Amino acid sequence: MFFAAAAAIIVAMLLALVRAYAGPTVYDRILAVNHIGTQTVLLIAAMGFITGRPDFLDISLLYALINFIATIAVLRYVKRGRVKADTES
Amino acid sequence: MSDFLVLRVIAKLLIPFILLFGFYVQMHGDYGPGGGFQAGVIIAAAFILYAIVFDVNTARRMAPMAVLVSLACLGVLLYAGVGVANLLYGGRFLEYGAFAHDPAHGNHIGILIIEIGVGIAVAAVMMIIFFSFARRR
Amino acid sequence: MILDILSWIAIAIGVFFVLVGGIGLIRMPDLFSRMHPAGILDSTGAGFLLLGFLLQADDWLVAVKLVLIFVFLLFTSPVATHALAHAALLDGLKPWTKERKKDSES
Amino acid sequence: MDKRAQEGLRVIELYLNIILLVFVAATGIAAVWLRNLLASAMVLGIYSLLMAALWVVLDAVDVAFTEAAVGAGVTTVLMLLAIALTGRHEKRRRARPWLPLATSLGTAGLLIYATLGMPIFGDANAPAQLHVAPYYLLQGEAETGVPNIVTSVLAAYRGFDTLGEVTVIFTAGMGVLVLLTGATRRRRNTAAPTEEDSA
Repeated sequence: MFFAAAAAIIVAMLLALVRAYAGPTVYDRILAVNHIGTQTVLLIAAMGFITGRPDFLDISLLYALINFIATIAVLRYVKRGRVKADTES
Repeated sequence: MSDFLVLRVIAKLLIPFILLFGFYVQMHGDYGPGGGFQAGVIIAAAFILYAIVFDVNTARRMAPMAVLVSLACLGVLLYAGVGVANLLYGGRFLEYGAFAHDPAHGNHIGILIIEIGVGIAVAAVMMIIFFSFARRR
Repeated sequence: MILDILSWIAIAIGVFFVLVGGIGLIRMPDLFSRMHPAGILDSTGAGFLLLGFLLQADDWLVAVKLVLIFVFLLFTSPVATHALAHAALLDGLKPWTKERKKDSES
Repeated sequence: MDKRAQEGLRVIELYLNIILLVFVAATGIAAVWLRNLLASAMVLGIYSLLMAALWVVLDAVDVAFTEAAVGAGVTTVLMLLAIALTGRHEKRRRARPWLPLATSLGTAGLLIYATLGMPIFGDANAPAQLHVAPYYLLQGEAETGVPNIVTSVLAAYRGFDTLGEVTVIFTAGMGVLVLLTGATRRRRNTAAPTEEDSA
């Protein structure tokens, strides 16, 4: 059952990766990064149960805390009014 | 970020937990994954989150550059000082077994102290790098 | 045995939500509509998956860590999505509507 | 866990490795491909998330922990700060980079050729597994009183190396401090005094 969870998480990660590469605006990419962060938390937790070593959960916990910082930092340092410029590149 | 009220409330709530987790990683490094380096980075990340969400200047006043530089030096010196202390106790440089009668016990003490030194140094250096980048804006 | 079945059901629901969230992230037309699958379904999927893992945990420390992960995700994920939407709206990104479909195709 | 379940686990880990490595490679190419540096920084954030997942699958928990702490949080912030200081778009080069391309492809080919001579992945008889690793695994906990082998190797057996590492980190921090604040001070002396720290 954990395998099914891991497989589904991998598929969701792939879809979010496509969105991160294609994403027309910066905000789409931030959304995709945040989504992949959550999926990674779940994947690592699932891997901990698959391999029978639940001390992996420390890493999940760390990600749940740290992933937030990257998202907020991007929001902080994106300069305003540049969305149009990003859609072109 | 003055117009992000929800963000500021949640950040205020999260920062203590990030710091606490950093200390957990620091002290739990000998039983689980983690150690001084990771703990230092996590503690620095808590300060960086504060600086991002609230104000770089307030964060800088909370952790002034002079204090950070002294802390970085203190961390490295703590590590090297353990080695010198081993010499004084009659061992070789960084041979922690000399700390106690039982070498395993002495090793454990030595590892704990140097991990704390690594944690202090890494946290201070990460904050130094962040603040000196943020200063130039 | 009951616990096993319950956890399987929870994991199955979680898998469903995670997959639908991923598909929605691709299929939705603009940022604000993409935020719904990425934010809401992500949180529910994570919640159900973690509930399923929680029912399989045999150590109380593991259970506490799982609950903590869920609590932190519950705090950070919606807040990040909210801040993202707020920043995008301040930046002048217009939400997608059927009328404006022609000129703001993304 | 019986033998068949263990075999199945190994196969699943192999597939997870392959999938995650493909993701990592795609992410690296995308980070180079994208002209928008902000997008590149975010793609590199994804890269580090994927690398951490890969380390977990490879059972290198401590490395995964470092990757999680450094890659996801601090590196992204520092990269964004650097982008905010310089510029958001990569400069377009006129010349075609044939020589660098040939050099890197040649090096990659040589490295791949060298991996053919390496022992099989996870081979118990590889030279790396025979020299001091068994000693650490067997004696580490008894000698240091620390159950986590990685910590005991890093802090006790290889304590001198770790001291060097900490010194390197310290030197890096001091270098950044001297370079960045020194430049600000010089500019402030020549130009009119402006409002300090308007970040």
